Amino acid sequence: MFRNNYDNDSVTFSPQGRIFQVEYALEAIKQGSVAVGLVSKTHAVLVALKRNAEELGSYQKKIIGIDTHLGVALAGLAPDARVLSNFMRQQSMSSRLLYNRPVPVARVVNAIADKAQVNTQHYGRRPYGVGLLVAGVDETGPHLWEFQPSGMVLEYRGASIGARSQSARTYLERTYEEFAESSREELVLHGLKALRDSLAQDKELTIANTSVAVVGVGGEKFRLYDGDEVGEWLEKLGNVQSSRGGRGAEEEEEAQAAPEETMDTTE
Amino acid sequence: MTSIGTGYDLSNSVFSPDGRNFQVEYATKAVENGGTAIGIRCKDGVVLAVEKLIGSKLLVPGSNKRIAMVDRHVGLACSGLIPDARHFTSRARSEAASWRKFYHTPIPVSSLADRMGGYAQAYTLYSSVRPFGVTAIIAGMDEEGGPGLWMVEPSGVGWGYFGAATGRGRQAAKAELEKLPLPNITVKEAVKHAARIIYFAHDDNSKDKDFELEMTWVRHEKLATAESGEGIVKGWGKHEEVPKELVAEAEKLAKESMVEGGDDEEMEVEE
Amino acid sequence: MNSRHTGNLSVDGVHVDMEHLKKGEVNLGTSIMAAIFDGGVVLGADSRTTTGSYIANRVTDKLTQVHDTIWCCRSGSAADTQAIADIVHYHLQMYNVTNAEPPATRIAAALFQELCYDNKDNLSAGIIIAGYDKRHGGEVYSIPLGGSLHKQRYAIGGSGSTYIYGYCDANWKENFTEGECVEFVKGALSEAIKWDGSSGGVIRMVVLTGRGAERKIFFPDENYAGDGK
Amino acid sequence: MNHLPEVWGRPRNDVYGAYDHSYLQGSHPMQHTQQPIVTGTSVIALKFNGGVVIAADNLASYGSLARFTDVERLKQVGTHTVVGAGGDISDMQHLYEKLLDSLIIKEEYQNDGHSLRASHIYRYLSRVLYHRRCKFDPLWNTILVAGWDDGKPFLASADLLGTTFSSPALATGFGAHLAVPLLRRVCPDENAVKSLTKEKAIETIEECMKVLFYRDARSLNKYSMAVITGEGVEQVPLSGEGKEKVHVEWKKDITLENQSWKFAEGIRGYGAQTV
Repeated sequence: MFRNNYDNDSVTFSPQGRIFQVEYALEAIKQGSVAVGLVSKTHAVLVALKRNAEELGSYQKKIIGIDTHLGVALAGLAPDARVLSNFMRQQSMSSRLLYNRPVPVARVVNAIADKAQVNTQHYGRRPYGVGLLVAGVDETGPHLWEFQPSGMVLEYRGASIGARSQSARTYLERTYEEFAESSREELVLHGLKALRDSLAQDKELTIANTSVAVVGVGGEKFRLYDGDEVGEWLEKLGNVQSSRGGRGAEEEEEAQAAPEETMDTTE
Repeated sequence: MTSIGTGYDLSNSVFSPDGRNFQVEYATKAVENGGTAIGIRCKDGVVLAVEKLIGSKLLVPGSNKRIAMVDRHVGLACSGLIPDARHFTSRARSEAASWRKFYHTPIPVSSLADRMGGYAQAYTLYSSVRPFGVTAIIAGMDEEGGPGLWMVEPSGVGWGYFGAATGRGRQAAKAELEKLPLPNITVKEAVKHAARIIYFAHDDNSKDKDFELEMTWVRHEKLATAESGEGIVKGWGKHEEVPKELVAEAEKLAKESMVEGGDDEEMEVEE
Repeated sequence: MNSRHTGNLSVDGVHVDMEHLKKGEVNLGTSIMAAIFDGGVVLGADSRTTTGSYIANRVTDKLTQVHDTIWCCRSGSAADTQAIADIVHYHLQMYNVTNAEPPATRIAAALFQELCYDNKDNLSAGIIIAGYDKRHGGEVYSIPLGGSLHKQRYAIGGSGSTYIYGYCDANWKENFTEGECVEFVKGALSEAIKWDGSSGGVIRMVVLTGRGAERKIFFPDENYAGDGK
Repeated sequence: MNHLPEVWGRPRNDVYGAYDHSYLQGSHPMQHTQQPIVTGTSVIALKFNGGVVIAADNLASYGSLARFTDVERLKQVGTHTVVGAGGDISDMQHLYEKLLDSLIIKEEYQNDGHSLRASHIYRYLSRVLYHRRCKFDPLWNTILVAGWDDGKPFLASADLLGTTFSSPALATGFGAHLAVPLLRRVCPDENAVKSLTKEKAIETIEECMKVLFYRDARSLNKYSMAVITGEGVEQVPLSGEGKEKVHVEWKKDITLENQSWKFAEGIRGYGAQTV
């Protein structure tokens, strides 16, 4: 990528009407490991791949609980995600305190979207460098939203963010019609398969690097599964072959898809 | 754009030697890449319609709304950077709410458009901010003025319209809008025209992409069901989504007119 | 009513009650009213201002213009109500120029209410707002002490009004003509003046219609007769 | 005469001593609303099988003066709820026209299928009332919130102190003394709600309004009533969850009927009377 005159800050439009600083912030998401989210009629699921910086270090947190009906998976700058998730927790608590109502998923997502937009319009600020998948359940059912540093938020039936997430997305696009009617377990397995498809050649899903979170209608609380708790799902996954053969081609695909993606905020 | 990169386009609030503010012009470019949005002012209300481009089949159909309610009697459709549109909408809501709080009455559409023009303009004045990458169409209906349709651009300029169009397909849409006998049609007729125009503009500019048609209207509550008479209807309107059946019917007619191929003037709207 | 900071003991031990002094200064016993008719609205008031039992002004004008055809009758503290009317007058002028249309009567009423309600702890103001605009015709609003707002077809206020509740209820009719309405207001106010020691003097009126604002005046020594010109 | 403007219009320093500015400093206690001025009296409400009925008269009193006789003290908030307020009318208007109206408009912005139901509005109002009493600037009202919520009738009260209370039969003001015993006769507890019909509930409320008119000197014989009923559940596409349909039936300008006064003819009072 070449340096140009219009990419110093987020208050300068390029002659084409683009804001490069914001687009670069979107690139920061791809520095993070992959996270996948998907919804059925009854559940919302997040799965994510955890990285550890060194052999003896702990694995980084990829999924953060916000409230009993709501949680997020992140890709990109984890400290930015912490700021945003703390803000979401505040929104959530204030909704419970003031209205005795769990905050509707779309509204808490819109709240962080508005917060993020401000950082793209004022000099001296930087856009957030993290993408989020927000999964939650409210009176209108299970929901999955994607949040971007541009302040863009979109509701999906299935979505993936982070490094090599295009491969996961390919899986989701191929199978999304099955999601709605899936059972809780089927939905988790769809998520794990999508996640597995995005792994690098030498990697595999283990109980150490896989996080799963589930929330369901009818009062099933948001629950994060780590370590041994994901073992059973991974075993079931083991019986199913990876849906794609060669992996080299995928990376190329992603490289090509990138510039397209940056245009997402414009519509 | 003739003279880019002469050094006068790197910061907001800076004039070039020939008196242009390039950053504002570039913000307008962002709008021109956005999905088409139109507004039609009728004798008994106003219709808003947007071409919501669908970037992925994974998106939840019907979700991710693009036309916002600003107050009970005002709707706002934007083209351009969507996050900026959310910010702009939220400001419009604050303006409408503060008016209500102060005057105990809903804000007249023209006053709202005026204030929003002022807000957009403030973002062209300082090097510490950038202009809004958004053109907003504000539609409403008030007691004094009846149906009102305004379009506010990134520069802060705002005009009243009978038919307004912005976004990628604005040229095609404008050409179609000019053929309508505005404002002497009813919103029910306008819904069909709006659908057709959005389909036409889409076909003209972003044929390869999927889109959803989103439509709302503002009508007077009491006259909403009654046949509207000859003159312009006045009174506080209500902004709401166009009923699904009407949208479906309008889309069906729009698709048929596309198949007929361009010769859409033939399309008759019976009401 | 307002018991804040009442009574300060000064150094030499003399009790100075500023609040009480203020009360004596402002007490504005009065009779005010407004009533709508077909095509407009009439405002009326007596002309007596008292300080205790002394009549400080016997020809007071209690009818105050806040916009072309939006007026108000003030009761309570003269200082408070004048200040409020001045502020509302300012806002209505601003409204007129920034929105390129004259304000409706209810906008004036809303502004009065905002001020009276938000500052209720520090104000003693009972205000009747009456106005005419083409769209809504004549309208009358009443804002009593706490700062609530009541749209009415006729409103009465001030200390003298308590004596004429019965008179007004019995004599008011829907669809008054302008002349009938003036007679109604005059009849009511002359009763109030008769029974209330804090009301008296002439009866002033303002009639607001599509023609604009017109004043009328009736004199006690003429038994409030005549056409008021 | 002193030429300094600051002493104009106040007692002479040589007689009364220097002006004591201490009250202008911020350390003294602040006092806000001392009392309600224009007031409304009771609000009464009763749950029944399938809904709630709530009523309040149309009077705003100024002391003992019946100042305004056309005041609506019930307000529909959103689709599921009716709120009734007694106490200061200006505070009621603030609550209704500033706070609740803007609350509902903000809710309408989203257009996302969510709506504030009775319990949500009740929580909001009780928080507002408690917040204001903590500022020592209370909103001088007692309110009842009636509605349909989560498949059940909802009824609860909150007052100017932020006290909250719930019961199948509730009344504020004078009604708390006069109406509650009558309401409890037909609906002593939550279990009794199931066997109470809408017609019987309305009839009981009407009877209470009559007793209140007989015995509350700040009441009026003209009142409003709202009946909120649950009308089953509507399926929401996609989520599989149900959305409640609620109907609110309004009766305004009701005049008290079937009053009993004739017996007065037979009453003879003090003194040696022959007729």
